Amino acid sequence: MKLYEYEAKEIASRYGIPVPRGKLARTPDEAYIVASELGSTVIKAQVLVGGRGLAGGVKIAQTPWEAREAAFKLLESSIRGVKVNIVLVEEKICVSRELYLSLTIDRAMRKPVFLVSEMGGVEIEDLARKYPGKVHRIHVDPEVGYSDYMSRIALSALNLPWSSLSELSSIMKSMYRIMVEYDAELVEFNPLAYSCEGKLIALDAKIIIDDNSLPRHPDLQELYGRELTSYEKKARELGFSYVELDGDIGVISNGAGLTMATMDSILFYGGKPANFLDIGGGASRERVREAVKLMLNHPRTRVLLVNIFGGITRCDEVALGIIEALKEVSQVKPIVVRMLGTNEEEGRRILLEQGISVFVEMDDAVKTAVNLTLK
Amino acid sequence: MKLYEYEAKEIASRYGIPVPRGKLARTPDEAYIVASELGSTVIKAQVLVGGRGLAGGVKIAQTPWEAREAAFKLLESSIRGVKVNIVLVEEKICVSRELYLSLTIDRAMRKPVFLVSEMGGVEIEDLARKYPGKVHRIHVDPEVGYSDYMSRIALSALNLPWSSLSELSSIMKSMYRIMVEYDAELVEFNPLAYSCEGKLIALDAKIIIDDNSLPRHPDLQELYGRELTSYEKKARELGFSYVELDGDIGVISNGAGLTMATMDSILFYGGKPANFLDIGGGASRERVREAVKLMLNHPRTRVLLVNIFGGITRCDEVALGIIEALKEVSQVKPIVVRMLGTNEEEGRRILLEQGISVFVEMDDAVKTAVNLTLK
Amino acid sequence: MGMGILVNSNTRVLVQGVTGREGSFHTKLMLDYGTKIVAGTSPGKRGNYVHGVPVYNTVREVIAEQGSPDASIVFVPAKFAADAVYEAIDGNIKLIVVITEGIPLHDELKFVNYARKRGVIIVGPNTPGVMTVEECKLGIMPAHVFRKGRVGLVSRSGTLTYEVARELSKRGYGVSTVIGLGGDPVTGLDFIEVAELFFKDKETDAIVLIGEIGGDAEERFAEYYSGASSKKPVVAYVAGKTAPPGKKMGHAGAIISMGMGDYESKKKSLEKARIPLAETPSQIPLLLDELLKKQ
Amino acid sequence: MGMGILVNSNTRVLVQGVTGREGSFHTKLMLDYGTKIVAGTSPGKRGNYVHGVPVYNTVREVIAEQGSPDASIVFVPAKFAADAVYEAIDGNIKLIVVITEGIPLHDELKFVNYARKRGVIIVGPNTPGVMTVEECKLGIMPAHVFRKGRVGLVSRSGTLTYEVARELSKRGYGVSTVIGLGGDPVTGLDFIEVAELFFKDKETDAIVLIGEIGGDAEERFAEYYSGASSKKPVVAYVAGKTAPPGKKMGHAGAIISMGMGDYESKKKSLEKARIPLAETPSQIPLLLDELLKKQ
Repeated sequence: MKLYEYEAKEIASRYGIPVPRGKLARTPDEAYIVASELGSTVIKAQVLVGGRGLAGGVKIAQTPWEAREAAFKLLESSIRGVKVNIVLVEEKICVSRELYLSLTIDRAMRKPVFLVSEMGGVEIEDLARKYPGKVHRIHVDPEVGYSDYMSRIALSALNLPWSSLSELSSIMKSMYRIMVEYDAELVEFNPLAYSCEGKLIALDAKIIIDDNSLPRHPDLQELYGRELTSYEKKARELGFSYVELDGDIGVISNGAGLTMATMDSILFYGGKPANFLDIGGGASRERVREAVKLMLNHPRTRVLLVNIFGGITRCDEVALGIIEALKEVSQVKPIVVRMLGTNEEEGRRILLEQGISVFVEMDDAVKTAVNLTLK
Repeated sequence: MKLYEYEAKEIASRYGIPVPRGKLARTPDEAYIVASELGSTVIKAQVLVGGRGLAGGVKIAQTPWEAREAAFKLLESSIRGVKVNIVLVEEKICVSRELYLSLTIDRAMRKPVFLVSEMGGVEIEDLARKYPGKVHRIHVDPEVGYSDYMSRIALSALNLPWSSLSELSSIMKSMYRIMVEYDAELVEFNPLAYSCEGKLIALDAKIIIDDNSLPRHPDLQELYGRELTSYEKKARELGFSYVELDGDIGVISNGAGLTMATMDSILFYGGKPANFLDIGGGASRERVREAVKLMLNHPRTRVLLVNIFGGITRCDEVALGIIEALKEVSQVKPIVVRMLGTNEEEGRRILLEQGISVFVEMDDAVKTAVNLTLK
Repeated sequence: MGMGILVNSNTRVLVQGVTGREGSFHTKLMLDYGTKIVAGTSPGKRGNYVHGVPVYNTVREVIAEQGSPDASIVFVPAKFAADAVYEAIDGNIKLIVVITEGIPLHDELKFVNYARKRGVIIVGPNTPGVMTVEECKLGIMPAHVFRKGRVGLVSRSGTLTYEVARELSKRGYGVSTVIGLGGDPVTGLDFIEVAELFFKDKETDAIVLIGEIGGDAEERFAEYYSGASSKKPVVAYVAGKTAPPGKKMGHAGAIISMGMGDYESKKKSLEKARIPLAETPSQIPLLLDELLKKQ
Repeated sequence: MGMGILVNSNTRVLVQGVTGREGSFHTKLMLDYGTKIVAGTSPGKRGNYVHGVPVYNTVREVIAEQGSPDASIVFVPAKFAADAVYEAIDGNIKLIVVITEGIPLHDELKFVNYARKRGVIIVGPNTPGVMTVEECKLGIMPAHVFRKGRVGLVSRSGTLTYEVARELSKRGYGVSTVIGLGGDPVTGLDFIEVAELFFKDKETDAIVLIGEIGGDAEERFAEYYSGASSKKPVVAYVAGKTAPPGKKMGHAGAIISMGMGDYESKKKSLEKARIPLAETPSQIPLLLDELLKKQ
């Protein structure tokens, strides 16, 4: 789960990491008031989508009036389809150099890793692609944690003077503490400014929390799902993994891999999936019913494809769920079912009784669903 | 550095470990007041020496008057030579079983280890000697820390009901936190009571802090050395390792091993060392001077033996220190010097000029010193 | 006897969390498959039996009374799973299969590192497990879709693996050992390590690798494969071609991987290593046909 | 060339804390002895030279510009020593000699465990170091008292070791390699591990073990020695016979060791293992005479 910039900065600040002075504003007038106290300001749209800068979500203001004007424009706008409801009004920092500093997880090494580059302000993916030699990695053993020598390596990589060492060391130490205490999978400052006064200050901040750890962070768990569409929210409430796509074949499957493979096969045979919906392992008939209802009611769904490989999941439960859903939904859309595995005979019988035939082969089911949309 | 029982219990209590209600008393009247609030009480002399129970340092009182009486007696007494200045007055707990639970360092495994026994109330050394099978060890990897399964093993070893698991687990978790956060080398509850009401409660508590870590615990460092004799205190202030013994040959040497070997040789040749004084590595002339003055002024010293193997320590500095000390000390006691290693020629020359001859062989020096005391 | 990798018919197995719903259910299925389950643990349940398997409170008790198990399978809920893994590692069990889903990332990081340093192999977390066909099943996969044969199957996915196993069976291919690496961003084993085991295994002729988007495990494998001196034929399938960038598809994570992790990156890497890439599960046996014919 | 244990004339050495008083002084002495010191580190001092040794800010810089050192010696003050050790371990240096005295126990516990799990050997902390006579000195011992010879010397003490080396020299014995385990309660190596190295070393005929009261390292060695199949003669000396119980004699610690740790316990254990125990340092060569004559 991604946090808003202002939330990430609040946390950073609480851990002693310098951030620009600033406040949130929900109206242009609030922005005016905040800016009156700060002088030159930067007005930043608070949205959870990436690429905000390029999309015009950051504006500079010399006066409170300009800040009001900037906030007005931002609060009327949308960034990549997301309405801007809040802006962050911050003092404008005089920046000497823009640096990159993050702490994330290296899957290959199975360790947290500091990524450090003297070329900040660019997205790390672009940076790594274009200037791989400019991105330095400093791995942290999760059993040992942060050790001060890491900041000395980072200092060299950032080309900072030795007088900045204690500042940098304290920032990196805090980043590691934030990662561990918040169960973060990313703590990123991009850019980290080396200011005209020679101080380090986090101009932007991004924190992503590991979803699996949310149960032990009740305060964060409450925030969960706020960036989702209404369908995504509903699916989430029902406990499904769900992602909106732009095709017309609704997909219900079990297991992330099989669900993606189903989507990929749809594409392979010339169709377009409307969504990713993984009912997970061992879904009950009620959960299947809700998944089927959700998808049948979705305006984009023209055909529904159910592809179940029963391991823990029982085919008879799935069949009963489908039947119940069909009774409760008024809209008539074709439904293609492929089921295999635990209790498949019973499942097939239940569906056949209601006139629904069941495919054995995934390819046959996918082709049938695609053909229905091409009609 | 060992903490007082009441200090250890304060810490334990702050970490959520149950201890009996109680308060300190410095006078019999204070003991009376505390006991008036508690009913039946236990009055415990607060001293840092071991074996307090056997030495009569713990008394039971049914009434405040009895508590006053017990406190009076204890506050007049000495335990193993140490005057009792404070007593701890605690509610008397109804005990069903006395258990042993500690967390210490296993040098061989290089890991913290929980020692667990259902036979509490006995010193662990005796317990381990007499009933080795009754002491269970649960090692903790210092990189991983405490994990809950350890409390399940301990529960079995202590023969406690499963209903005590969460209490025990919380105690053990806190013990580990105390060890790490206080840099302790021992956290011991002996006995840990299983009360008549079926609760776990620490009747006695012992915490020993690692001396090397004191610089990062300024509050604890202040307490350091309070159990020392005045000579020990003085030596400590000068930065020497120093221990009082009961012989008559003062020993000054460098390195703990060589200092002990010097003492042992004195014994081997029929003498008795008065002390252990290790000036450490690279001692300056000032430090040597203070060490020599300290020992010459000590009433028990009849002969002073200086045994230096110069590595980092320079023999000329040692010689100058000895000469300076002799000028400042009025008492005339024989001094036997053996010096070897870095700048030994210069050192020998300096001492010879003042009429002090220098031995080359340790055995010769020791024998000479012993013979001087036998005269 | 003694075929396949990691487990065989002699492997003595402990089930941690044996009395739970999942633990008990799959203990039955594993026993039915012939897996040698010697004990289970469940705090406070000592003295009980689950499908004839004796239950103990702690791993230490199991070792004292049944001897050291060779492997453990963990069904303990996410909140308590790390503790169970530490108990197994500290009990010197050298292979631990962690079925549990939803374990916090930093818990996984810590115990995976701890295990690796102590020479303990962790399969998972969030894995269907490992099975050497007709010898030992240490997992939750539906056994009947796996025919015995000479293809090593290694996968980041669960149900998709069963689908692939079935496609293989249909076309006459069988499986020597199947290993689910686990769906979480951090896992005990990776493709390279498992492939190395398969390369050495006399019962395995070829490998089917089932990847998915997210992370760079497939890219790293491709690079390793290009440089490997002694190797066997590999066919790959990667799920997630249609997944939109930036979204998390279930567990298929979005953790930064420096420009790697999307389908195109994986495809390019695998092609560069001359590893045939199937577009649907059903294509996998066809690619195997071609590849093995060539040899 | 290539004689002795742990180090030899080819060992490429890094000095951490090279610009400090002790670090710089002993760099000179080690260079004089012939030790191959390739670099030193000292934060912010890059570009300087200490007795001709180039100084770098970090171990990473050293590796990049001088290649990986084989060993490191740490002179960094106690407060920063753990950090230096982690820097060396994470830099893949396989032998680290920690001279520093006064490092907090729990810091030592953590880095010693970390090192052991990663296959890194730590000598110390609080050690005079290790020296293979006339080949490589990685420590602060006064070299001139050590004659080259065939006795392996292993000790928990500093100056006492020099005393013993001198007694050996006087009676015609020389030393192959001398190792100070370190005076702290927790050290990277113990008597058993060092003895095993000496047992395998072709340049060593006998071992002199110098112990002291506190802990149970001597007892454990005695037990190991009784059961060891291939071994060499050992003579022991244990300091602290006159130390009163319960008091800490310098670093000779008072940490609980379950009834072990005093002189009598060590004496009994060594005698049981038929290891001759000298009463003074000067007796050691005499006991060696007897022991080697018997053979």
